[in-house]
This record gives sequence, C-alpha cells and structure tokens, in this order.
Amino acid sequence: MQLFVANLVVARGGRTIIDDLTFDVAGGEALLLTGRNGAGKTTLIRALAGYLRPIAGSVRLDGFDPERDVREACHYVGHLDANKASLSVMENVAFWQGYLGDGGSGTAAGDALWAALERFGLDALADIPAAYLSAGQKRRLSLCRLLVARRPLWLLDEPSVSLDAASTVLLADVIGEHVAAGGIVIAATHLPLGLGAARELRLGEQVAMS
Amino acid sequence: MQLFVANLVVARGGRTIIDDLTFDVAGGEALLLTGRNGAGKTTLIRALAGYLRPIAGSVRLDGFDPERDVREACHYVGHLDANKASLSVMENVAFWQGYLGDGGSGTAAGDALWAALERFGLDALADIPAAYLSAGQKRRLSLCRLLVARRPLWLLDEPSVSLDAASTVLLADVIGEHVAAGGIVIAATHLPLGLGAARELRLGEQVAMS
Amino acid sequence: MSGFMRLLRRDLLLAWREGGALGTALGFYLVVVALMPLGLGPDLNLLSRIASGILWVALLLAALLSLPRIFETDADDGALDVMALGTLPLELVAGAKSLAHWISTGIPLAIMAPVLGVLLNLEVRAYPLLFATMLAGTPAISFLGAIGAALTIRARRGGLLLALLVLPLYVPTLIFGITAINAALLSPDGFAASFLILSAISLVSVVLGPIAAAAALRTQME
Amino acid sequence: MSGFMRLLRRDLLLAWREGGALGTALGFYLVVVALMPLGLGPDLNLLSRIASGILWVALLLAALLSLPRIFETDADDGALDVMALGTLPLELVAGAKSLAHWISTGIPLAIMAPVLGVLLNLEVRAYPLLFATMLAGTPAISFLGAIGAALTIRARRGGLLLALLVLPLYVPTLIFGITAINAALLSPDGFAASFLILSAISLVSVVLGPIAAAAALRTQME
Amino acid sequence: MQNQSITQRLANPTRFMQLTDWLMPLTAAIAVVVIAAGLYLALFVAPPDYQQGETVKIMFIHVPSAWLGMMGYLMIAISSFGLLVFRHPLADVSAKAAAPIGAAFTLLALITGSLWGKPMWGTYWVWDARLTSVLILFFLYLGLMALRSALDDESLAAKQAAVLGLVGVVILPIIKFSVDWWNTLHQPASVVKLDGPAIHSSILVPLLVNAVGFSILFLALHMKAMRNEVLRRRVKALRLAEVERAAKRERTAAAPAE
Amino acid sequence: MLAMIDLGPHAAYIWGSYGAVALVLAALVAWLWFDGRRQRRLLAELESRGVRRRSDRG
Ligand code: HEM
Ligand SMILES: Nc1ncnc2c1ncn2[C@@H]1O[C@H](COP(=O)(O)OP(=O)(O)OP(=O)(O)O)[C@@H](O)[C@H]1O
Ligand SMILES: Nc1ncnc2c1ncn2[C@@H]1O[C@H](COP(=O)(O)OP(=O)(O)OP(=O)(O)O)[C@@H](O)[C@H]1O
Ligand SMILES: [Mg+2]
Ligand SMILES: [Mg+2]
Repeated sequence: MQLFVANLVVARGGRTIIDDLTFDVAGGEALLLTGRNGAGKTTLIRALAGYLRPIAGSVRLDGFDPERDVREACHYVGHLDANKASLSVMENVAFWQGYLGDGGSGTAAGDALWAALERFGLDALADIPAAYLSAGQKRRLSLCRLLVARRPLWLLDEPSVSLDAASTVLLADVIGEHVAAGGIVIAATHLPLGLGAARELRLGEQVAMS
Repeated sequence: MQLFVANLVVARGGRTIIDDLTFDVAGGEALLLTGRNGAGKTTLIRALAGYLRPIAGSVRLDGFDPERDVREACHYVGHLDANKASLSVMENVAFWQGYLGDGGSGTAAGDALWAALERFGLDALADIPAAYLSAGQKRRLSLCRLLVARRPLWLLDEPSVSLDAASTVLLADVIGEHVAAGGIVIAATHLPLGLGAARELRLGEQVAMS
Repeated sequence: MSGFMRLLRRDLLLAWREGGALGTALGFYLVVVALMPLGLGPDLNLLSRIASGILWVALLLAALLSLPRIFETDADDGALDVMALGTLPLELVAGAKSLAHWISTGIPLAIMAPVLGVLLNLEVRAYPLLFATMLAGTPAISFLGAIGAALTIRARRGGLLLALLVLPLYVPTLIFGITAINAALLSPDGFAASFLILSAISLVSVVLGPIAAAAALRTQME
Repeated sequence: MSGFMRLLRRDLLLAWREGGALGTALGFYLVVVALMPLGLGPDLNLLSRIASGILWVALLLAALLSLPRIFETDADDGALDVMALGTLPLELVAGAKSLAHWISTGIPLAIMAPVLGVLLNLEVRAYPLLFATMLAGTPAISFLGAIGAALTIRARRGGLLLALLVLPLYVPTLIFGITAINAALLSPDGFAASFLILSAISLVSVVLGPIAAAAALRTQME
Repeated sequence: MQNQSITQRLANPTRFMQLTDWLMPLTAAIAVVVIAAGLYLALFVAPPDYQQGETVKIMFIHVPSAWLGMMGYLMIAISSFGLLVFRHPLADVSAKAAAPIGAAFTLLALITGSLWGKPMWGTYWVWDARLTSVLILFFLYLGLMALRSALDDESLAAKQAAVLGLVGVVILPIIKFSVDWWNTLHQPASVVKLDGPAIHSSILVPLLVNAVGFSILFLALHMKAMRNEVLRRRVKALRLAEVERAAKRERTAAAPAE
Repeated sequence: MLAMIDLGPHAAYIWGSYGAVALVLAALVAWLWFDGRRQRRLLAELESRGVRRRSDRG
C-alpha cells in the first residue's frame, strides 16, 4: 500500500494555499504535517480526504481496491467530533461502526466495539449521553472510530488536542499499531505526538504569499 | 486600585467549578491563570467580568468610581472576536471605541484609533472588511479594543492564541505598559506570554472533586 | 442492516430524543392555522370554503421551518464529513435524511391537519381526502426541501433564504393538493386525476431531490 | 453621540451591508402572498374581501423569520458579551437593536404591503389605511419579537420555537390591525378607536419588550 | 429550626419529599372523594336548566377545567417570580411541573367547551374573544414546554422559561375580562362576581363541589409532578457525579505517568 | 345505573365531554405514575452501583 501525491495545487477563497506539492507515503509509515498557522495543513488533509477538489495534481492510493473510491479507504478525525450529544457513548460508536465498517456479523462487531471503548477508557461511560463528557473524553470518543471500522489511511487533524498526557501516549500506541500493521497515518499537529520514527512534512515554506 | 476576590464559588451546569477561591491583585500587577483543561480558567474570568453569577463570595474593585458597576471597569477579550465580518477593520474598532469609551472628542478619538491600529500593524488594512483577515490579524483586531477605550481591569482569555512570535512580543509590551501605568491584567493561558514579573495562579489543584 | 437503514434509524432516533422537534412543528402548525381566522374574520362559511387552502399553506410553512434540521446539525458537528467517507453514496445519505424528515414531520403534520380542520369548520367529508392528499403530497415537501436545506447550510440567515428558495418549488404540490380536494367535494370522480398528478410530483421529487441535494452537499464541504 | 445611537447606526449599517436581509424578508412576503391565491382559488371577490387579513398574516410571518437576526449574530461572535460591559444598560441595548429591526424590516414590509395588495385585488381606498395601521402595528412585532429572539439564542431549532413563542404575543396586534381597516371601510369613524388601541399596544411593547429581552439576555450569558 | 416559616421548611427539596410522601396520597384521596360527590350531585341531583336543558351538565366539568387551566398559569407565573426574584430552590421545580398539568386542564376546557358549543351555538368553534384567548393560553403552555425542551442547560432553561412565564401572564386578565370588553357569544361571569353569584343554588352547589374537588386534584397532581422532577434532578446529579468520578479515577491513574 | 339518566337529545355531547375529561385526566395520572416509577428505578440502579450524593454520605 502506498499513497502518491503529485503536483497537488489547492486553492481556497481564490488564493492558492498548496502550490505544487509532491510527496508519497508508504504503508507502515506515519507522516506528520507541521508549519505555522495558516500554512495549509488542514487544507491538505481535507484535500486528501476528497472534501476539497484540487485545482491540479493527483492523489493516488496503490494497493487499495481500484474499483472503490479513495475516500472509502480513509478515516478522518478533525476538529469537530461528529458525535451526537443526545446519543449515548455506545450508540454513537455503534452507529459509526455500522456506517463506516463492512457491517460484519453481530457478535464480532459487538466485541470490536467494546474493545475500542475499553482501549480508550470509555467503557465505564458507555451508557452516558455524549453531552455529559468532558472535552478530552469527547475527543477519545471520536478516536474510537479509528478502531471499530478497519480502514488503511488515517487522516488526523490535530488529534491530540485536549487529550491529557496518558491519553496522548495511548494515541501514540494506537497509531503505532496501525502503522506496524501496514497502515498509513497522516497527522497535522503543532504538538509533539511522541511517534518515534515519523517522517515530517513542513508546510508553508514553499508557499508563495499573494 | 486593587481587586479583591473573596471566597468565590462558581458553578456551571450544576457542578461547582471554582470552590472557595480567595486572592487579590493590586494595581500595577499582572496575574496569569494556569491549570489543565477544564480547570476553570475561563469560568473564573467570566465570573470576574460579571457574566456568571457566583453562588457565593464577592468581587470588589477598590479605587474605581463606587457609583459605577465593576463591569464598566473591565475589558474582556475571549475566544470569540466580537467583530463583524462585513464591517471594515476601521469601522469595527471605531464602533467599540465609541461604545466602550467615554465618547471623547472627535480628533482625539481619531488619533487614538489610528495609534492603536498602527501599534498592532493593522493600519495598512484599515479599509478592508474583517472577513478577509487571517486568524492572527483577527485576534489583533480584538486586542485593539484594549487601547482605544481606557479601562483599568483587563480580563484576557488565552490572548496569544493564533498570534505569531512577533505579535506575541507586541502583546507582552502592551500588557507591560498597562501594568506600568497602574492597571490590572488577569490573563488565562497555556502558553508562556513572556511577561517577566507576572504572578501565577494555578487553578484546579485546590478544587475539591465531587 | 444496510447503511441506509442505519442512517434512517439514527435520524429518527435523534428526532425522537431531541424531543420537541416534532412537538414544535405541530405547535407552529396549530398557531398559524389559528392566526388565519383572526386575520380573515370569524365568518364560518368563508372559513370552511377556504379551509383546505389554509391548511395546505400552513402545513407548507410549518414543514419549511423544520427543514434546516435535515442537514444543519450534522454539518455543524462534522458528522456530514464523516458520512461522506462511507460506502453509501451521498445521494442515498440525502435520501435517508429526507425520508427521516418526512416520517418525523410530514406524516405527523398530515395527521394533524384534519384535527385542525375543526377550527376552520372544514366539511366533515373532506377529512379523509385532506389526509390522503397530504400523505401523498408531503414527500415532495421533504425531498424538495432537502435541496434548499443543503444549499443553505453555510449561508447566513439560512432560514429566510431557504424559504425563498424552496417555496416556488412547492407551488405545483400546493396547487394539485388543493385541486384534488376541491374536485372531490364537487364531483366524486374529479379527485383521481389531481391525486395522480400529486403522487407523480412526489415520486419525481423523491428521485430528483436527493440527487440535487447531494450535489449541493458536495460543493458545501469545500 | 450616545451609545444608543451608535448601536442603532451600527445595526442599520450591518442590515444594509449584509444585504439580502431586507431583500429576503421582502421576497418571502411576496412569495407567501403570491401562494395564497393559489391556495384559496382565484375568486377575486373573495380575495379582495380577505386581502387585508392575508397581508397582515403574511407580514407577521415574514417579520417572524427575520427575528433571529436581532441577537443571534452578536451572540455567536461574542459582541453581546462585550456590549454588556458598556455603560449602556442592557435594556437600552435590546431597545436599540429592536428599533433597528423595526426600521430595517418593519417599515419596508409596511411599505411593501399596499404594493402586494394589487395581487389580492385590495380595494383602492384601503391602501392608505393598510399602510397607516401597519406602520402603527409593526413596532409591536419588532419589540415583542425581541423577547422571543433573546429567549431562543441558545436553543436548538431556534426558528420554529421562536415562532411558537411569539405568535401568541402578536395576536392582539393582528386583531386590532385588521379591525381598524375593516372598521374604516364600513364607517369612516370606526377607524380611530381600533387604531388607538393598536398604537397603545405598540407603545406598551416598546417599553415591555426591551425589559423582558434584557432579562433573557442576562441569563443567556452564563 | 422550630420557628422556620412554612416556605423556608419547604425550600429544602429533601424536606419537601418527606412532607409530600404522606401529603400527596392524602390529597389525592380527598380529591377522589370530593369529585365523586360532585359528580353524583351533577349527574343525579342537579335539575336541567330551563334554557339549556340537560347540556348544562357539561358546565360542571367545563367551568372547573377552565378555572384550573388559568390557575395553572398563575401558579407558573408566581413560581417564575419566586425563581427570578427570590431564587427559591423549588420554584423552578414547581413551574416546570405545573406546565403539563395546566395545559391538560386548558385542553379540557377547550374540548368540553367545544362539545357544549355544538348544541348551544350550533358549531364546535367560533372565533370569539373568550375562546380565542383560552386558545392562546394553550399556546403559551406549549411554548413554555417547547422552550424547556430546546435548551440543554437546565438552569438556563429555568430562567428563560421564567421570563416567558412572566411575560405571558397578561393573558389571564384578557381571558377573564374578554367577555366584558367585547360582547361575544360566551357567557359573562355569573359565579365570580362582585354582587354575588347569579345562578340558582341547585346548580351552583354541584359546580362548587366539583371545582373544589378538581382544585384538590390539581394540587395532588402538581405535588406528584414536583416529586418526579426532584427525583429526575437527583438522577441527573448522580450521573454527573459518576462521570466526574470516572474522570478523576483516570487522572489519578495518569498522574504517575506525568 | 348510569343508563337510567335521560340526558335528552344531546346525550352524546354530554357523555363526550365527561369521557374526554376522564381520558385526559387518566392519561395525566398514568404519565405521572410511570414517570415516577422510572425515576425511582433509575435512582435505585445508580445507588446500587455505589453512586451516592455528597449529602447522603455525611
Ligand atoms: C371552546 C370553547 C370554550 C372555552 C375555551 C371556554 C372557556 C371558559 C372559561 C375560561 C371560563 C372561566 C371564565 C371565568 O372564570 O371568568 C368559562 C366559564 C364558563 N363557560 Fe365557557 N368556554 C367555552 C365554551 C362554552 C360554551 C359553549 C358554553 C355554554 C353555552 C360555556 C359556558 C360557560 C359558563 C356558563 C361559564 C361560567 C361563567 C361564570 O360563571 O363565571 N362555555 N368558559
Ligand atoms: N474557507 C476558506 N476560505 C478561504 N480561505 C480559507 C478558508 N479556510 C482557510 N482559508 C485560508 O487558507 C489558509 C490555510 O488554512 P489552513 O486551515 O489550511 O491552515 P492550517 O495550516 O491548518 O492552520 P492551523 O495551524 O491554524 O490549523 C489560511 O491562510 C486561511 O486564511
Ligand atoms: N456551559 C457549561 N455548562 C456546564 N459545564 C460547563 C460549561 N462550560 C464549561 N463547563 C465545565 O466547567 C469546567 C471548567 O471549564 P472552563 O471552560 O472554565 O475550563 P478552562 O480552565 O477554561 O479550560 P481550557 O483550558 O480548556 O480553556 C469544565 O469541566 C467544563 O466541562
Ligand atoms: Mg488546521
Ligand atoms: Mg478556557
């Protein structure tokens, strides 16, 4: 599995934010996106997930079912948590599991769900409406999506925001395992994530201003 | 001038966030509020500004016109920028100057306005609608309020968010001058602000949980 | 269970949990219908003559105001972004959400209409007709409305703009809905033709609405 | 210039700049009035009889949809917080913003009403009466509406709820607005009494609305 | 402790629960007895009216329902005042609990009135001032309940509902005096008048017995609803405490790692 | 016994209104009853899990 990004150009509001960017990431590799505010990290991630249509260039994912769209290979965890305040922790995760996953059999799916909740320390809160969670718990609830539906390409936009130290270590572990299993992780961040071997792509240096 | 906070208790959503907090800040002093996420920094600042009604305790500002409400002594700069996207930079600042200030005479007010814009490097952008500003410029536009209407007590909630290095230094200078002139600054922050002599109040440690 | 059914179930569950949604739509319907006689005067003959028209127009307005609910909260909390990554095409996402809107708003409003007919002195034999035409016509309201809801997710003052965008789309439904009832009250066989056209409009909307809404959603995400 | 005048000027400037606001309200008014004949059938006599009622009800709905604008954007971007620190009492803040709403929405809608009367075959001599009663009655719509707008700033599904809350408050205005016109059309001196009551309602609203709205805003900030 | 006023003693929710533990069933029992007596008088003893015939029997439930619909709103307005001015801890519980009950009685006044209107006026509904203002009262109840359901934050919802409750109170005089201000189809007041009731005692007595019975029933229902609300708030507080406990456990577990 | 009362030509309206009162009040009572039981059950559940309020402990 390998992600190729070639000569990517992305504009927002008439301004070119990403100008002729080329890089690739192999399976089993994590890439950190860094750069000052406004450098284009979020823009790049949203372009990779297919939310923004690039002006030029291509994004190609080798080793994934060529019949299917690249977006079906992606997990996206951004600033917004995509969970419903009036559903319980469990109901939220179960919905995304069914919706994003391949809809596997009942008991296996149930086990995976509980494993994810336990991993992120939410099992005690399973029946509580998401509205009552603290910011850090909400963030962990979003991260649960990564574990309940298996997808090779993880696109994370500042995933460690509002996590405490222990949870940040946990996140690094989860990312490490995914990479070790041959997956790809691309994460935008201002803070160190504690990933030993990750490659770094510094945005903003090459961008021509106005 | 001196701010006395005695036995303050503030609750949100039925939970006690600030529990029996006592401190005072003298004129010419800056106080940094720190503590982990959810420690209650924002809650404390909003209580001081009078947005939240404390359950118990008192906030008193000595040396300010006793006829007037404490809130009329405050500047509050929070996460939201309070500026209108469709008004120009100049129009935004001018409105707050007239609204928050004592409505001084025409030319003096105009001079103060220009001085503030220049100080924060926005003079070249004066006629541009606020919608076109970058995040850092938006933040500086909010900070301009501090300079155009003179008020002794500044309540700043994470004022350096999205500022670049040069602007952070500028902010430290502005705070320093206000303090040197006998004003009071209370700022919540996760990042160092570069204020040499500031006192620090660490929240969250003394809060009794449940 | 398919993604479509899951999404439908979730939206219905949310409409139920976040309570009030339905109650408020029904309450608004009641209030608008009650305002009309205040505006038009208490003459019961006059009221009963225009009752079906008023009930239809007020239903349109009540449904209209609840349209933003279709996409707005999911767009605000990022759920729509994640949904776009699913295997379910965005057209079906829009379809499931429109269907949920119809079930949770359209059907209750249609059921409520004959009840409100009492306030307007509606002829008793018009009750079943009113209910039948509304049941046949309300899908068009939800599915066409979804287009407007998708277009205005990020617009300031979405509500007003939404109204302006979709009300013209509702005109055919409104005309044939009322024609059907009036035809039936005059001659027993005049009903069928208008009713068929009304159903046809709804069917076309059920197909066209989600396609157009999905297109709007795609541009919205950028 | 006082804080009140500054705020009023700013709100009017914003209503103007953010364009559309007024245009959309007028557009909605036009669409609703145009829908009515479709709903009620094209009988011109009937239409002209109920024209003033329809124009009033539609005006209420159009104004209603633009009510959230009074406080919503200022609450969303934190401007309301900063305003609370000014020397101007919150009651006057609410008053200035309601007044701006009346000037930017109420007056244009009142001017538009006689124009739309043409669509409904309104009697010519009713035009000035319609305009006069609407001018006298619309302040109540803006100032009472401000209460609902302040109450629903942080509510889910604000629009529908707002409608449910304020429409009952509008009933007296509606009743006396229409009574005034009808009285005038029947006998030349029946107009004065209703018109005076209508003006009295508006005056009471101008006082009561900002006080209640300010109370709601204060609790809103917590 | 001994010389506390009754409101002070009631102010404590725990005390309130203890008190109503026996008071509520007692009130309910009295209500059932009085209403049974009232219904007996109404159905078997009261003579038909010389004008309205047997339909006058509807009055025995219509009028109490209408009175209680209005009293429910008055209760809400007073509670709202208590919340906004005195910050009484049970005021909001009372206001919230009264809304559905008052709405139910208002709905009953509308239904029974309509059913009476058909034989008397030949139609279920007319847009007369009394009927319209009662309908608006019903809308106000709906608005109050919808407002609460739309606000997540309970203390915010309480205060907002209190503001609306106080603004809406102008409807009560309008209902009361609408029949005097405009001449309408509906009966003007004949029971509650300055110069004493204007109806015959054979009808007045069952009416008053029923009115007293319904009022006691209202109190019992209100107490029950308040008890439920107090319990609901306890459940919510415990849930929050549970979440907090879990969060704290994690923090202490994480502490060594820091 | 009730059948003995002759309510004349409008009996349906009279019984209708008495029936409506019975129905609405019964619904209200049932709702309050079940709601109360539900809250008690939830409370018992939470307490059996060892969750206590501060005031209950001291
Ligand atoms: C939906 C229709 C109706 C509504 C909403 C309604 C509402 C009310 C209200 C609110 C009251 C209490 C007024 C007060 O205490 O001053 C009342 C009293 C009364 N109503 Fe109705 N009513 C309706 C229909 C009728 C009809 C059809 C009749 C009989 C022809 C009727 C006869 C009475 C009588 C006799 C009283 C007692 C008046 C008194 O002694 O104060 N009502 N109604
Ligand atoms: N919707 C938009 N329309 C127009 N311009 C935009 C839009 N969103 C972002 N921009 C601009 O695009 C540039 C890149 O934004 P982006 O969000 O990608 O930055 P970032 O690197 O993620 O910054 P941060 O560190 O703050 O997250 C910025 O200059 C910003 O002003
Ligand atoms: N509106 C609210 N209703 C109920 N609880 C709230 C509300 N706002 C905040 N809280 C809770 O109050 C606590 C303190 O929040 P506060 O915003 O003061 O923290 P903070 O110290 O400013 O954190 P941060 O570093 O994230 O800004 C948190 O536990 C939060 O969950
Ligand atoms: Mg970013
Ligand atoms: Mg904070």
